[in-house]
Amino acid sequence: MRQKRMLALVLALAMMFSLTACSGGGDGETTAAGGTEAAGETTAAAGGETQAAAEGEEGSAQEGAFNIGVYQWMSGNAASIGEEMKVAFEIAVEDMGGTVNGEEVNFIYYDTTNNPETAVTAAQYLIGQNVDAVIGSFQSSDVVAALPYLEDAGIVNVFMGTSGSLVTDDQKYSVRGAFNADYSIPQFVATMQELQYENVAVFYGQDEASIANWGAMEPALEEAGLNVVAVETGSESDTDYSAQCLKIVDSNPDVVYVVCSGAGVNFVKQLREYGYNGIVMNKDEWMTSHVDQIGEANSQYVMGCVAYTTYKSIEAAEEAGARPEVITFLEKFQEKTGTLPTVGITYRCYDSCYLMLEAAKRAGTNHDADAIIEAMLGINDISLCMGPVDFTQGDREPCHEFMRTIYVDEGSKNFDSWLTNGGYDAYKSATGREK
Amino acid sequence: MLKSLIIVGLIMGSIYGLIGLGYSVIYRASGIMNLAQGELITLSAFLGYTFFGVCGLPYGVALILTVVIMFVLGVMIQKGLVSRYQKRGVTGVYMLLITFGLSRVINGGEALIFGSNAKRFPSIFNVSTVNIMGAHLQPERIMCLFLALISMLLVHLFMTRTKTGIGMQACAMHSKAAEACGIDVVKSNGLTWGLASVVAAMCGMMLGPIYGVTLMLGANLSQMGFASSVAGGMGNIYGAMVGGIIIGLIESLVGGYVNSTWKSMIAYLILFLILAVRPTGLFNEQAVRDV
Amino acid sequence: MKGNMTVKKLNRIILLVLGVIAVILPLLITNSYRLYFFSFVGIYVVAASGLDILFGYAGMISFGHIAYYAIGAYVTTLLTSYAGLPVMASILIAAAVAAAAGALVALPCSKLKFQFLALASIAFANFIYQLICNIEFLQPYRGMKVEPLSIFGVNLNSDYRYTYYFILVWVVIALLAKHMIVKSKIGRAFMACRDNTRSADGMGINVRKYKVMAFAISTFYVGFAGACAAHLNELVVCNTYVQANSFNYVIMCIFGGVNTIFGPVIGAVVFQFINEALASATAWRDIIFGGIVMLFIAFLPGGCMSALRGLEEKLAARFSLGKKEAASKGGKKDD
Amino acid sequence: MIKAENILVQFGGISAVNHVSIEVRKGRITGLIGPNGAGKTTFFNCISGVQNVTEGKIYYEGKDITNGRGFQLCEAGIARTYQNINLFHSLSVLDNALIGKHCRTHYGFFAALFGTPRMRREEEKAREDALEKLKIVGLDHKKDLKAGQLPYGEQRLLEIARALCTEPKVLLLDEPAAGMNATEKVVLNDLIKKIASMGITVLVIEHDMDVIMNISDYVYVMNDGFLLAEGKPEEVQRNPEVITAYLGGN
Repeated sequence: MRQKRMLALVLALAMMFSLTACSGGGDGETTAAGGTEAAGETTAAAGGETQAAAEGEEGSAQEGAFNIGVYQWMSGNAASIGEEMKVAFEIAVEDMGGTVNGEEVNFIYYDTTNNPETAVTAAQYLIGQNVDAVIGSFQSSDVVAALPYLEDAGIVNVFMGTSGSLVTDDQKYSVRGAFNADYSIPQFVATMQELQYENVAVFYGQDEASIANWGAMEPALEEAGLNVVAVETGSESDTDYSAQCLKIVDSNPDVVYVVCSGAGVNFVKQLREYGYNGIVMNKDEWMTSHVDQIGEANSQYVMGCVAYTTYKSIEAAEEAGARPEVITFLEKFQEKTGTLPTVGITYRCYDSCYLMLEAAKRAGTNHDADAIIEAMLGINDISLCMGPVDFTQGDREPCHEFMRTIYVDEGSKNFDSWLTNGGYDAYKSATGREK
Repeated sequence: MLKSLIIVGLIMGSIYGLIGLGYSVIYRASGIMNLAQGELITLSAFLGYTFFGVCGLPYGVALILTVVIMFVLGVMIQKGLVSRYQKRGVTGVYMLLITFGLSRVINGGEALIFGSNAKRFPSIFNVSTVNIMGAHLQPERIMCLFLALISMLLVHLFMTRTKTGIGMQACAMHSKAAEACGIDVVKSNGLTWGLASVVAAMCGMMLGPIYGVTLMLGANLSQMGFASSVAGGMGNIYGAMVGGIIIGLIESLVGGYVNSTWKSMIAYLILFLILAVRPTGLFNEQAVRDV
Repeated sequence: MKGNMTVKKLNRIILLVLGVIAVILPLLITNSYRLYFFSFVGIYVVAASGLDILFGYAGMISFGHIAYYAIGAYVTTLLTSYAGLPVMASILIAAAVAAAAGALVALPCSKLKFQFLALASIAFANFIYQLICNIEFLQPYRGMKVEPLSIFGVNLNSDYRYTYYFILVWVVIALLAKHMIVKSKIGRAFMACRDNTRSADGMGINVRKYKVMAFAISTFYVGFAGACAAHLNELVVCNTYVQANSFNYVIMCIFGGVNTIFGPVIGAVVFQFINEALASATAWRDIIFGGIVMLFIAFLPGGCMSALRGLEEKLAARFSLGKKEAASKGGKKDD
Repeated sequence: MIKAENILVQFGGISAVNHVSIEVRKGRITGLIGPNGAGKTTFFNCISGVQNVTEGKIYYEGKDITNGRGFQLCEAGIARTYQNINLFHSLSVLDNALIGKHCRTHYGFFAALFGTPRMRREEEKAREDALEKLKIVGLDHKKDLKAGQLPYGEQRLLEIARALCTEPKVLLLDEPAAGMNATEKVVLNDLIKKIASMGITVLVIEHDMDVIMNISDYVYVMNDGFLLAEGKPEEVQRNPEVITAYLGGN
């Protein structure tokens, strides 16, 4: 009988060891971080070259450092966004002289893998790391999911979503580090009236930001007396939008307003193929990655109304009249990576990170959320990629200045200058449309 | 509007039919439902993109290269994986899971090699849109229709007229009996997977220019490919095309007249109802267990 | 005879080990994220055990169990937010609704060959996902707020230690119930239907009734898991319920070992750790999970459990404890 | 016990069983012989609810059970074995027998769930009875072995034991002696006699003459779907038609 008991003991120990080992150390505070560290490690590894000033582990908070947690989709289709984000953070930290209030800046990343439920886990993870501040996702559904947890935990956070519904007055520690997409609506409607359009067709994507934007756009169109001839919608997993395109082409609109993050690009391609060659007004910025995806011909006459857009080269940016801050950022980005940002979200990352560091510097402390948020809301005297930043206008929004762009032969041009020197007539003759 | 919806429905139907053809060929010739077929289509689209887009080879050469590579890959999968598993006695549900595992591995490999953002498969014809009977269409889509019909005809002739084709069907029905009649079962199973991969290559090379090459290209459309092969009667070559066209038409008409977001919901509902009510499909292929 | 004895003893050892770890875990870990993580592991254990009843015992494959996870989540959200039911009651009702949905699906589809049953389950899961996305009222993309997990008005989400113990209790109940069902004539009827439907029918088993019952029990477990997850996260968003996620349960069962009580438990624990560690490396995650499925089916069809059982027998043989009969290889391979 | 009146079974024009009427008398062993492909197994499947009948009626204890479902007939008391072995291979010998007890153990789902005393009693009773039936066929010492691991002869015996577990009134044996050597056949004969002595009516199908002839009380002979002859074993052996059609008219 003795061997049996001994055998049982051996087996039990083997089981205990295997479970605790593979559970990444389920016991004690320090090793617990080990398990999560693996998560941090791989995200950092996926992010290309070395990170911000603080070397050492990427995945866990450090004493004596300004720990900034970051939750964002940075894998799969957004892998390139993740890489460009980290370079933008690096540039922002260098612009602040490498340290804030004498402390190194340490980033802790958590990938939300395009799933709001994981964003909740990300918030839990970052709170568990007791980070000093958080920079949030460019996806509005992630922000909606994670914000309440960060607010309850009293962690100052800057989010990058552009959906109008994200900023509410009961928020205490959260602020937006990008432009509010709904602010572009009046400018779009004004352009439609300027060009005497009557019939508008709309395509909005099946995601939180697009639905919210269309919700704000619809009343604005009614007020302006523009009649909406077709409203279509589609989701990322559809791949084929023939039915939607046919209905829109059939309604013979003067202009098509597209508000849709991922799927919009493929939709515009198919819309062009189904015979609509008029102007397409796109809520998001028309980035170079989109042009790569659907080709020069299909990208013609796509109009945007944004704070910034991406350019093929620095010369093209200068020619299109981009802001000086954008040009300097592009130069630094090219110096670091040899390429230019392919997505506008990179600018948002730079702006949000710079704002966070600036607010901490003004508050004189990296670890007091109330002081930082108060300093943040007082900023009205600096200018970033998004233009002059002014939180003091009472709407908790940093960015109020938009510029209209239009993509014409090889680049995004400034819409106003394009209009003044006869671009619109050239468009009409090229496409044979009267509007 | 109705005219273009019907044309679009026919074209989408032919795409689903061709994808369904891939499933039917493997099912008819080896009794295995290959969940990795969708990924084979994405892989061919990526290959086509590298040959035609990156290396700038003419479309015809790129097509032939992709078809040959996919054929070799199909045979390798069968020899290296499927037959080795069958030797270990893996059958039924577990073989289905093997193909699922294979599809995950291929998808992961594609993400590593080709990166994750969408690629542009340059258009084959220089004109970007063509006017047919009042409907503006992308020429690649029309090419799709003809290529799908031709492939279906070729596969049907191969399966019913040629010696090896009939041999394949025999292997599916009863591999031991087929072996007894002198059919080299191992070679013919390899050919089956090769043929199905060639069909996948054709799909990949056609879908690339229309939708651009993304990681999810195969997965999204192959669900509908499943639907069409079952609607027509799993394993029946003609069935896949007829089923595909029916589903394509329903999808485009629903999208046109009811509500575009309900399009795929209703398509999946139809697939479920077909399986629930009449699993043998239109051409009455045996799909029900004997109980 | 010896063979049966080792299995019983092995299970008792594992029960002891897992029980001890599970109970003392919250005392060792104070990091609230890690407790939240282990609460989720418990939820996946319940879901995986549910699928194991259907796949391991009744021999029916389903790639659409995320649909019942979604039904559980949305039904409990509606019940608690709009009908004001207490959380515990609405979780059980939501699970019952998921079970009813499972039975409804099983009525026509349980007679199908496994390929077509798999296809029907995929189609049903996609249909449910699209349905959720098309109902504005459910705010599918924005996500709907859900009442926190609570019993008798005590909000458990305030400290994840409470949620951990709450879910641990339900995991124990679920595993116990599965054990009782499997050891009774119902479990034997499931296995009879799995191995040979014709002779099961000949032996007086109403094959269709038991297949539908297996589906209903399995979807009850998964619906229950979905409901608990909704209350734990206090948020239900549609892209969690994409059809592709139902493969996770299959991977857990294959990894841990089907046709066992503790297979899915081990499968769920290890799956969650791999999932977390590779959350951001999606390419590698696909390859590893695909690889697990392929390798385990080839070399270790019984999953970790059969490995443990094999280990136990090898040790026993080396200590010559009188285990004479041939080591019985577990799982599917020998029939 | 079982009366089948002019049963006709057609598979797309070909009639496997052509207007055959057979009666299985209570408490007696009835044999059904005929060359391969004579339609014996098809007829057998009609009685056991596996095969639907194109025409004709089947009565069991006076009740009409034509085209009844398999599991209902089993509950009514008709148990069967199969020509090619249909055991539950991945289950143990004891479990196979216990599955036979399925329709005789009476407790509901919730009884099983909560392990009520009634359920434990029923399970205990079923286990004892199963062991007893295994003892009859001499397999009780291998109760924990997997059914797939038993040698061929013992698998046949297990199938018979499993059928006995359903406490049948009629036991239908489909070529029980197939693939058995001489000594095993002797064991089989004694077993069948013992079963009949337990008051269970037996219908045996066999194409092996000596097994049928010395155990059955009454014999029917079938040849390509038709009933050729019936009567006592001795009469049938001397019947010229049977000899020419079956025994090769030596």
